[in-house]
Amino acid sequence: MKNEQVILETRDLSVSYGAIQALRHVSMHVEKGEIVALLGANGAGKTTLLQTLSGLITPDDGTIIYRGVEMIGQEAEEVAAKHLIHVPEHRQVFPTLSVLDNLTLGAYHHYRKTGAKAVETEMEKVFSFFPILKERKEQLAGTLSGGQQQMLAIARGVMAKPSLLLLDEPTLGLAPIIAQEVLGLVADLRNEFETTVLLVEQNVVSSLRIADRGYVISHGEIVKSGSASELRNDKEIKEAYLGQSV
Amino acid sequence: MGEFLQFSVTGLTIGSIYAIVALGFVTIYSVTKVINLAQGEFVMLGGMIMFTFLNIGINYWISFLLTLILVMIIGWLVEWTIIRRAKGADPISLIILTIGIAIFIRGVASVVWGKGQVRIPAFSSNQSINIGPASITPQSMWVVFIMLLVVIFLYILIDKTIVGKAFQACSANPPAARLMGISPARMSSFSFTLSAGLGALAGLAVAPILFPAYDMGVMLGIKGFSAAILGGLGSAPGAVAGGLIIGFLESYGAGYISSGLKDAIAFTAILLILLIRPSGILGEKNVGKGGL
Amino acid sequence: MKLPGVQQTKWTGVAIFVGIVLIFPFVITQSFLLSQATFTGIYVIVALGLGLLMGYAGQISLGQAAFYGVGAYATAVLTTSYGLSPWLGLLFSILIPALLAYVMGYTMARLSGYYLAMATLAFGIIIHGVLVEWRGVTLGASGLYGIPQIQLFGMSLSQGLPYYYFVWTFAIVAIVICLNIVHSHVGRALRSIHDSEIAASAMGVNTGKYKTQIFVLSAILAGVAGWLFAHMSYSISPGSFTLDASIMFLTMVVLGGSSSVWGAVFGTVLITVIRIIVHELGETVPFITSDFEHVVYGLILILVIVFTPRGLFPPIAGWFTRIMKQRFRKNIEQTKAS
Amino acid sequence: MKKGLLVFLLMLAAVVLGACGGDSGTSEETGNEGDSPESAEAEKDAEEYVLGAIYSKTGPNSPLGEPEWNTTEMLVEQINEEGGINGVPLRVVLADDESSQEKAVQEINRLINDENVLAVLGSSGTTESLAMKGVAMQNEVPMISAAAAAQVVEPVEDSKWIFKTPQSDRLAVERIYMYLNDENISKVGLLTDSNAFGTTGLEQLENLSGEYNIEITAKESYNTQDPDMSTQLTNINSSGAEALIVWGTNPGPAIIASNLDSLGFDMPFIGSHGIANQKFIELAGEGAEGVVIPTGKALFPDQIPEGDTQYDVLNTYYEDYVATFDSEPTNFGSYGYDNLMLAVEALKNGATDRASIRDYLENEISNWVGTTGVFNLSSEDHNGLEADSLVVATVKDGEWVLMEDN
Amino acid sequence: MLQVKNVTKTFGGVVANKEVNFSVGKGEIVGLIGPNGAGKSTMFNMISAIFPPTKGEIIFRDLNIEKKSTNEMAPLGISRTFQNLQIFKRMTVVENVMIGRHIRTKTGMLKAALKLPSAKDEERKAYESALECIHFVGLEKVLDQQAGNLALGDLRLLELARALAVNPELLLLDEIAAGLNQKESKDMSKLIQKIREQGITVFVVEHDMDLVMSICDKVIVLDQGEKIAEGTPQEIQGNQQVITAYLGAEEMEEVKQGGGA
Repeated sequence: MKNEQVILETRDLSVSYGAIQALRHVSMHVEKGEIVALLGANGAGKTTLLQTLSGLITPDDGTIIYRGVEMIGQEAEEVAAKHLIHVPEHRQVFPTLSVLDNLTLGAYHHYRKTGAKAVETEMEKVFSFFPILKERKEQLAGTLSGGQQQMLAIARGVMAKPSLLLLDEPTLGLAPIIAQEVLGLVADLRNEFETTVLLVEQNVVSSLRIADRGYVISHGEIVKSGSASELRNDKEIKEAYLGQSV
Repeated sequence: MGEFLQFSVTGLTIGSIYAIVALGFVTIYSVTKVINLAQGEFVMLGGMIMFTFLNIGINYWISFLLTLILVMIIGWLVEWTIIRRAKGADPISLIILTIGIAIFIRGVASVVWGKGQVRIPAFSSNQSINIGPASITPQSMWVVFIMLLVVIFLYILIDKTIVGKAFQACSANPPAARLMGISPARMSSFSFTLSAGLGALAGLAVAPILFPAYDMGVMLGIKGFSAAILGGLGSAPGAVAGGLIIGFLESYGAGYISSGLKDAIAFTAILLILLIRPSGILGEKNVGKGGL
Repeated sequence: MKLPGVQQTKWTGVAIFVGIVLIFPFVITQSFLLSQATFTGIYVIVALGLGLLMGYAGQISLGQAAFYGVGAYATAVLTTSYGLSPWLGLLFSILIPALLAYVMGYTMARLSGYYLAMATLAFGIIIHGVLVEWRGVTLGASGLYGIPQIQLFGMSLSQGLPYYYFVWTFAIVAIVICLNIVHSHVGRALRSIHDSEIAASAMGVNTGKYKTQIFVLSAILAGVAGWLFAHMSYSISPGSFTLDASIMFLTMVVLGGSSSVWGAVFGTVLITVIRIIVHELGETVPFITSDFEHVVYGLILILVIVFTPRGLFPPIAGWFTRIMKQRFRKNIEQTKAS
Repeated sequence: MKKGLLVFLLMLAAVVLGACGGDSGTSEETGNEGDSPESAEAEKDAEEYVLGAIYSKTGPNSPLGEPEWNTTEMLVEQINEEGGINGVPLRVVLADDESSQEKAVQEINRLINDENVLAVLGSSGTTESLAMKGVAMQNEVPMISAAAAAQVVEPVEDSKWIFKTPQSDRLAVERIYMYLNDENISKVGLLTDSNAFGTTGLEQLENLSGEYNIEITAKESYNTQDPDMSTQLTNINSSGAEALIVWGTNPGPAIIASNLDSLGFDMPFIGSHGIANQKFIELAGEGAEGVVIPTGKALFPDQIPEGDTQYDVLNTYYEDYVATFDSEPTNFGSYGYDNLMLAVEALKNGATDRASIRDYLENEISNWVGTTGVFNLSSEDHNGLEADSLVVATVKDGEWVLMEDN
Repeated sequence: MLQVKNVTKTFGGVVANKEVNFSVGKGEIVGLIGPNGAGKSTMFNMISAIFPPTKGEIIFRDLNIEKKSTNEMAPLGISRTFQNLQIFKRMTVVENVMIGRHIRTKTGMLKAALKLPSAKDEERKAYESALECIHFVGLEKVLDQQAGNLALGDLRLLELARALAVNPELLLLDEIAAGLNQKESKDMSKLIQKIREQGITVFVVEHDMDLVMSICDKVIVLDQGEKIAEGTPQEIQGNQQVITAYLGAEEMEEVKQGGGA
């Protein structure tokens, strides 16, 4: 029973770049409908983990099971076609394309199968959810503000009908109010589309507010896991970010 | 005035030839960041293969089509067998690699077709048309027309279709494109196939004008490359502008200064433009890249 | 002076090479091979400069033949039309290419990658155009003729053995100079630019200055090679200094590998060997002609870039060293055992 | 030769050794594989005459070199079938210089020193011939070139060992100017290829214009690979030229012919002997009609009047060539013919070493009937032809025909 | 020793640093911290003249350096390490460090080409002082190895040795401890302190808070490109604004929740 609920599971995942061991034996899982936060200081290995999950990086060791299927060895484009969608860090919208084009590309693999019509309904859904994008759909993505670009990046992910959305630091570089807004949208997203989300954030408080559970990662290892409320009151988290008290 | 007009018509014809070849460079570069110096060889193959088909008695337009398809297959093969295996190499290596491909194709062509030039009939009549004091052959008009057609085709493909958008996505940010399920490898194949097709089309258009031979790709490749660079790599309008500029420079240079030095004049001008604008006239800007 | 951990010239290697160059004409008596070897020596000098430019300054030149040609024409014009001594001609064969390269390097400092390739290509075409069109001085495309031979110790250096030794003396001096540069702090600085330009400049390495210097050096070497070529030949023509020639030099460097001085030498010799093989085959197999040679060149470039992007020399040298070490070890073991 | 290759490979190994030598320190390995060189005793059969021939069988000059090469092969076979030269078999070592100076130099060194040839024939092009000239002079070997440019054998005092058979471009120019005088055309525009052929042609056109009262109203040039020459033609047309002289080889003149056609200028098109072949007509199509050129008689031996002294030589050669190779020999083939036959003539008459061959050629060749013309070599003239060895031809109905006014 | 005055840097429209002011005193160890994207690296790159600021001044020993080019920094006495390891991979350890000696070598290309005695002499001196730096960081065991083959910890030490070979007065360390394990990171702290004892001023950008808090005399905190705090490690750890920057705004959330209810 529980197994059916688990949409993604990793066991003993290890990754290194040359001399640098970025991940050490990471085992974690995400259940259907959850928002799971991945916390940790800079350089702890959070982004590496997401990139490994989406197939951009091949791990040295370990397994990734997504909806019951072993994912290691699959190319990033194959992974994306299986509705495991990674919204990368720094937004990475295509700056020279319009908002509409960016969104269309988000639906690239099913657009090619089912044509423009099928994407339209998806597009409507996204526009109703992110009205600002509808207003600016003809604008070049590169000219949007940071917050709007972030929304576009998330919306582009949503266009792919994700079963699991990997969000990498969606609030990075955003003013606090906008950051709150973006995270609020992520929560709404789950509620409305029942999208499962694995969220990488450095803003501990805000992310734990919308998350159900969380993992704390440090020096490439998972050092702590628990429900959002458990983690919120954990002293160690503060230490992980600000160092041991002097 | 009559002379000026004639020089302009000639410049337009030559420039359009260069522009089509340059568009082939741009098509590949904008997706893969590879400059394919064998582009001129695709042009040559277009002319020579057409000749072979005509020679064995196949109908003109069927030969035309078959040539296009065959050259596109060759382009696809080049990408699939060679370019793909050298991904991630630096520009210097890629330049040398594609020079190698060019030399190889040219060598094979000289073995297959020999060294002589061949004649290919024009698309339509040979009766030239007078525009005031100047005159132009129908085939030259075809060249200009095909150039325009290619520009429109590329515009529609790149700006109006999902594949074109995927092209742009791969160009701007390959890893992000992969996260959308777009395969940069497949796009690279596609761009080579397409640009081989463009090359072949250029070859077919110019074959009736300049008597193709195994080595015609050298000159066209160099001029096309220059046009693409001059326009700013990766910009289709730039390639057209670059091609036309070189065409006009050559024609006016030959007409008003010295026909012997026209290449030197054109290339000196290119050098000067590059010194003022190191990334070409419509050069790519680093859009969306904030810090280091 | 041994400095462990620092790349230094292995002089025994140089000595062995010099020895082989010295005895080569005694082993090989055919005039054809001797003239091939002489040309190889000339090309080695050009390839050395281009190798430094590519491997150490990280730049490309599609117009190296232009410097080679300018060197050859400088001396040819001055010695035939103005009766200058060839030795004075050498001065101009060095100065004019160097000056051109300095201006080029200085103005092109802003260009890189494909744009630089384009610029050097354009330079080569312009120079070729000038050689063809400046008929009053160069006599145009049909070439300049009647170039005098070099006098050394009262003796005319004619093609054959004397010129072979003459050319290779220059080639070996060039090799030694390049080895010295590469194994000095200048070479180290250049290598550092190649690995990380940003760190190099943070350590105070003036990357622009070194790039220009290497560019000038490569032009000087090409100019000297042009000088040697001109005075060996009775006549020179622009046809020897085309894009094809530039690409041939490029092939030599890529084939051998630009990451070491010996790579360029190796590549040049290897191209000569391939030529001789094709030539030999051509005499027995009818369909093999010089066209076939081009197919082979093309294939070589493709295969080398795809499979050993650093050229053939490093893997072969590595393999050779390993074998030698193993042998050496075995010998020791055998002596121990006995 | 095989051993030579081996040693070259060794040289390659030497580079490796040179670089790793310091590491391994075991240098004696080199000697291992290089067994002693075969003491190249290509035993000289005294009963054989050996000549060398270098022609540009490949490369840009191959349209010239190929018929020359073929002709040489064909003739050697014929001579040996007929019992050789005074009973001694003839061997010609053929070499391809690939239209490059460097190769030409390497090959002539091989022929002279390794093959020990009595004389060298070739090469096809001017620049290659000039490069070879240096070596031939140095080694004192007679050389008979097939290049057009006069400077191959001029000045004669610096060209003691060098002869050539093609009409110098000077003669071709004279022939054209004579024709223009006949036609009362005095103003011409020049359009020349920027390659060696076009440049030397241009020089002669300029030098001789005064002598024939020809005014050159425009001088333009083009590159062999250029796609369109309308600009140059426009300039020439507006310069007031009454005729256009084009000096080049295919494909340039063919492009010019069709450009001229489409521009609608009605200047007569006068070409060089460089387009004296069927290929030009094939490429230029309609545009070729009415083009006038000076040419050797080998272009159409059947049109030569039967009374011509060359009639028999030419027709026999032409027919043999067509029968053997199924293509036309063109004028270039005839140079190959004369080159070889002049050397054979010397050998036949007992001049069997380098110096005596040279002397024989310079002193004894007079009124010698070849395919190119009738030769009168002397110490003042190492070409020995007159302008009458050329005829004027024009294109009529897709064929080269002899112009009657000759 | 180093003064940063009203420095602003924008990329396109994005503001990376805004009106930042601070100074570093002689002989201090100063830390620059802040959450991801706060503009620390940008600031660092401006101080080492990788690119110039849009506005403002950077003064090193009474000298404006904001418009100088990168390679002029080392002769002035500023050297640095790189977060994303800018090692010369295809050179040996000792050769890497010798590059640090580059500015003290005067042999030109011509002298080098001819290998004059003075060039040889200089080469030996450079080698010896490179060895000193290698001993200082403790890499003598691997000095003849290709730098590309080293483990991460050694690479960080190598960067440090190379930077020290310049004989700097101001040493800029960009995340020198990133990717190091606890022990290595502790050792690095000790090493940095040892460097300071030689009279070298050290300015660090760091994420490893343990390291920053244990060695720094002064810490400067950037957030969203602006300086939000400056003080001793204790002051910083207690600073509410800093905690908010790192962990998120508690109060903001309450406001929002309150509003929603």
